[in-house]
Amino acid sequence: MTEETKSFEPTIIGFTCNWCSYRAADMAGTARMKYAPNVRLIRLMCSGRLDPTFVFKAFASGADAVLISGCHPGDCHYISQNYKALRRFHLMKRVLTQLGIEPGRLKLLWASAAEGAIFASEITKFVEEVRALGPLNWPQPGEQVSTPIMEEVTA
Amino acid sequence: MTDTISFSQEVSNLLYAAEGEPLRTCIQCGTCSGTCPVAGYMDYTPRQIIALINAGNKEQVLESNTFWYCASCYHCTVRCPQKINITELMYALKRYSIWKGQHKEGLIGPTFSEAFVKMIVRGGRSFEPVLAPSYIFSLNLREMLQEVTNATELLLKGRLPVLPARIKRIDSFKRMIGRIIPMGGLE
Amino acid sequence: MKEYAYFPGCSLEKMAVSYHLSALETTKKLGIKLKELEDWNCCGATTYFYIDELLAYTLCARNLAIAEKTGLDVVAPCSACYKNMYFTAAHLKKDADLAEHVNFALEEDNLQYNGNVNIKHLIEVFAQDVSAEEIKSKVTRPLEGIRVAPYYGCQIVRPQKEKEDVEQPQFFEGILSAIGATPVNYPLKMRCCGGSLIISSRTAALAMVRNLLQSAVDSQATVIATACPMCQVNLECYQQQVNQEFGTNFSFPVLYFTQLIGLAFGIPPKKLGIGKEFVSIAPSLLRAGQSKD
Amino acid sequence: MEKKEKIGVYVCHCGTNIAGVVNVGEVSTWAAENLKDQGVVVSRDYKFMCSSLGQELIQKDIKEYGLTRVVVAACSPHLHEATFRNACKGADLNPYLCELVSIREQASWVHTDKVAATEKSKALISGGVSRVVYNEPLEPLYVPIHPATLVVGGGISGIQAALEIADAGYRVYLVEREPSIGGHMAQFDKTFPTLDCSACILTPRMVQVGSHPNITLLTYSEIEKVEGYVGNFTVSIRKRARSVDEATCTGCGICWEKCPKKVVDNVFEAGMGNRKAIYVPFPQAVPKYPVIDRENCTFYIKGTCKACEKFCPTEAINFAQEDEIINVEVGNVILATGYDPFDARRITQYGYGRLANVFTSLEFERLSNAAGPTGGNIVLRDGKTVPKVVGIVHCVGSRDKNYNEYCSAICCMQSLKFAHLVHERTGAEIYNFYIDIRAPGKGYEEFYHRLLDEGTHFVRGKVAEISDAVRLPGEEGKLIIQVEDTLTGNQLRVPVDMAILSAGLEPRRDAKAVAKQFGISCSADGWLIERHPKLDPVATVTEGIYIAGCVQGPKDIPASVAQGAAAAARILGKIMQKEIALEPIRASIKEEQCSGCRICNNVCPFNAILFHEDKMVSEVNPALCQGCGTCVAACPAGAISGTGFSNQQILSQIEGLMLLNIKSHKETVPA
Repeated sequence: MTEETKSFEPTIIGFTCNWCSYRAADMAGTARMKYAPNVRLIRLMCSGRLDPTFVFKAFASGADAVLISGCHPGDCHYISQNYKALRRFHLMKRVLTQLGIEPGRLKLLWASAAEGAIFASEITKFVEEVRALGPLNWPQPGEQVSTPIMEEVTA
Repeated sequence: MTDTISFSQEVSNLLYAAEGEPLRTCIQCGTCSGTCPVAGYMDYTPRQIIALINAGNKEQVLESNTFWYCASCYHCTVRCPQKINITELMYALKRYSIWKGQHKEGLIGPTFSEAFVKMIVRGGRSFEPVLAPSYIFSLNLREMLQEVTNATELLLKGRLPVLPARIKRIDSFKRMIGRIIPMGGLE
Repeated sequence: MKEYAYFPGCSLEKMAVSYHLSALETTKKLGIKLKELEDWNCCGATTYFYIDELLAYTLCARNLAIAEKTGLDVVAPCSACYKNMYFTAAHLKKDADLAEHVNFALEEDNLQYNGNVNIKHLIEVFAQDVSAEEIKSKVTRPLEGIRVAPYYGCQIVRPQKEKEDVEQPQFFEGILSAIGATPVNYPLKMRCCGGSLIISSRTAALAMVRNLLQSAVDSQATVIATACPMCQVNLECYQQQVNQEFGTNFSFPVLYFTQLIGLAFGIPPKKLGIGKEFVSIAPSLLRAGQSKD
Repeated sequence: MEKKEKIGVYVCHCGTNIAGVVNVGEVSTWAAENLKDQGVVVSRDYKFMCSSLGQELIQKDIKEYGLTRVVVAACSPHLHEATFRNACKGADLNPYLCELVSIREQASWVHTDKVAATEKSKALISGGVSRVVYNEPLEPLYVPIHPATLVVGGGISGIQAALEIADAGYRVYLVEREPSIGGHMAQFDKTFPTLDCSACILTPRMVQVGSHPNITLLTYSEIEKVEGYVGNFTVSIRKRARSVDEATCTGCGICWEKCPKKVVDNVFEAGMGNRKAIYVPFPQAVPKYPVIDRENCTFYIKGTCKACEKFCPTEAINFAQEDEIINVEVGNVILATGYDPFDARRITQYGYGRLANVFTSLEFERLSNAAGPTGGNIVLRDGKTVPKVVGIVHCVGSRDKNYNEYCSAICCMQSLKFAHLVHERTGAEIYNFYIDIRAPGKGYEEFYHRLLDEGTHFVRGKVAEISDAVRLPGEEGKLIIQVEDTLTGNQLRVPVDMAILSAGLEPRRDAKAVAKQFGISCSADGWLIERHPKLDPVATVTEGIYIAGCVQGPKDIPASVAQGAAAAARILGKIMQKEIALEPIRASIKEEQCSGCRICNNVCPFNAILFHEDKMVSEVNPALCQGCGTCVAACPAGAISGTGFSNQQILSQIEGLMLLNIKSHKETVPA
């Protein structure tokens, strides 16, 4: 355990849409931009497809953090579905807080097909943030959920 | 590992908080030198200095007067198409050359800056008469006379202080500086 | 009543005392209070920034920390002080590591800087915080027919801060128009006066001063208006040396913009520090100021 | 227990692209050993999976092992998904039972740590295997392709595209915002490097467009709305009121001759000349009908005048004419909306707009044009003085991070053309201020040599500033160009009579809005993005939408023409196929689970979900559904499933990515 905390490598599940953010990842690849290897991506057609179940399933399966990524607001291939993802994102953050999971383990990243560099640097940043949070520890039964529930400022 | 870092990197490393693109991105367009009001007096124009740094010609750079002639007007910086912070680069070169004690002979800049820094450390504020000896003897006779004439007139017009200015909390001020630079290095 | 924390800077204590006087007088007329920062220290000038950045940031941060306690915006009349403090604040805001270093040193003086200070140049107070209408309303002796060369110099506008125009700003002209003067087209208004090169590289600096003076003459200006003590001293006090060096014959008045505003406001010249300059200002200027008595 | 799938895993080396970082052999062996329980019966690695040998390898295994699923770990699915799906199809395996895992763009190319990249590749493959189990065999949806094409933009690129398609016998709707087609090329006098007269080569094409039986030309018109998908777009076009009846107007020109209102022409003449309030932009305009500029027409401002109406011999003036909305059905679209010149005012130190004799490149084009305001006489702003010294400033607004970082590609050649014209017509001394001379086209370098031979001065240095601050003898009344001659290291003050700013090209101001309207994206610079920068330069990621000319990036006339023709050829190929296969990624609703809450009805942006009042259930119209899956995620009853991206597929993929499917790993994960 001590060894784990010393060189803790978080595992992160990332969801991308098919049109912008997955292509941003492709772009980062084509341009050989380097980023941390901790994120494993799942391609959806649209960030609007993101069922909150997926996020909870990822945490339940042992992921230390989840990244949600889609087209910039206004640029959605399906007109406006990324706004739905945005709304679900805020909801999920609250639920996670209530479950005693740091909301910093869920990140939303808008990346257009041209923003490979942003995609790469944001992933590296996120990995560092999660590394600082340490491995995800589900609160044990009876354990006090210390995070205040209603103090979160909604964006 | 014995990685030797390039002169370009060495200089870049001296730019602690300066923003801007690294020197290696310079496209040698000459906007900086075309803009510079002092370029005509420099051994090498700012563009040439960047080229020399990128080529690793350290001696040539440090022996030049270029960075001591920079007036800090930032005109090159706002125009650089590659967003290189050229003025800060000139600062870095001054710093580098003072630390290494390596600079062109007969320049007033290095001695003047040393005197200035010491003065602030002692009093917290600037006091012009203290500065004079640091440069007055490096001026040629005519320039020295000019300086004395000017000082006299300033004094007559009530524009030159007679007593050195000092801040009140000078002791804690000195200790504050001590936390950044060991005092021995300056005094 | 607007209130600012006022950082005069070393030059204004003696060398540019007329700037200091006129700044206080004119702002008072506009209902602005300049409250001098308690026990301020030198901003480090250009020199500190090239000797040791960290030390330079600490010097500026000490002033910022003192100002922060007042809860007021800081006003600096000197362009170099302004630039140093503005960018120190900007860097400290962005760079937490730097802020930690600096605050460690500030502890010795029982100070702490939390990044909540706005820094303005004195001319920005006149150009942005006060409307042209407010200035006009205080003018009792408009400087009609006085052609003024607005000399911006360097560090008010450079380096660039946001997206503002750094090549052809117009705010100085706006102030001059508000006091009834005629701002002339002064092509070199953004060029450097030589700054500290006047000490370290005399010939270069004198040539720069020569160009600025010549351009003002060519623009048929009566007076050059400056907003920086360094610029004023270089442009005014070294005219004799320029004349020796280049065989010219300059005798061109250089005033602080606050002195011109003061004249237009009808403040007695003496209270504005007029009389301390090497080159006496043209009687026409004084007359313009006093004519409507 | 359902029947166990037989899965084949194929790990591509991609030469050293993948194998250089990821230990492909190890990955392949690992998959064979550890994903056995998932159904992996064979796992191989191979140098180039996408090669025909690689594909045959997969096909052979499908036959020999009776594979029911295939996972290929290689490049991005956007590159080779179709290749491997087709390979499976060739071996009688439904193509949608093949899953592509990207270990190149997502592992080998972006990570340096070989161990970490190898481990990540394993996890990605594990995810792919877990997912593919739940893939369903799908059949593509075939939709007919409407044979008509919409071309947006009537510059040379759009003209070329329209003519190619129309000549092949298909209908083209050519929509142009200005009153005439022709674009920027119509404003030029000469074209580099051949010095062909621009109008001489362009106008015949314009006339052809105007008279082509297969081209419906809609000028002074803009796209209002775009609906539908490849093969079946419905486009609304706003045809702005010309105030002139096209059916009766003969284009005789009496109206603009008689119109008393002069207006500075900021569009075609770049502010250098005037037009009337009723006007055609230039004599060879196509169509020949004028428009009334209602903002400047005296009648529209004051209610009187009507001079044009009085003199019109055919009573074609119609002040009451209103905008018209025209709806057209098209199968494909070409966007050829071109560029805007960089606004030189933004570089204030170059003095444009402040110093009279600083000209922009477009102004100079009009100045040098024989049909322009000065009849082709190159003179100063006073309209008479011929310049003795001319400075041409390159890279204005280009190669500069303060404005545009990219090279605008045409300015060097444009500047050389200007220098030649000035030399030829005035004999003036000419200075070119450049950073690098970029002359990579056919005959371009030779043109540069010709200019050198003509005695034009070339000063290597980006101009610092242009001012009227004269200082030295000989500078009086001149503009001073301040620059470092970087080849000598000397700072120069070059006094000139005229300065020409060779402005770069920028995306159209509304390029972003246009891209959005057609469902495609812009690069960070604002140019529209092609599907592949090398291999698919005129298609976009949206099927049926093509781009041609400068809308994709700065380019010269030959390249714009080539792209117009290329886009046309792509579309003609599609039209010939008569129908197109669409990805069968669609949502469908299980009637028995639907509670009729209608939440899905509202989240669908395409109105693809219908509500049956009688049965109180919703139903997805597969022709309208685009497969985004938002309704699937939104359905509180879990009644909607998305083919290709089902809950089961994704949940299973998550487990796979976390290696929960592997026994040995499962035990180490804390409960």
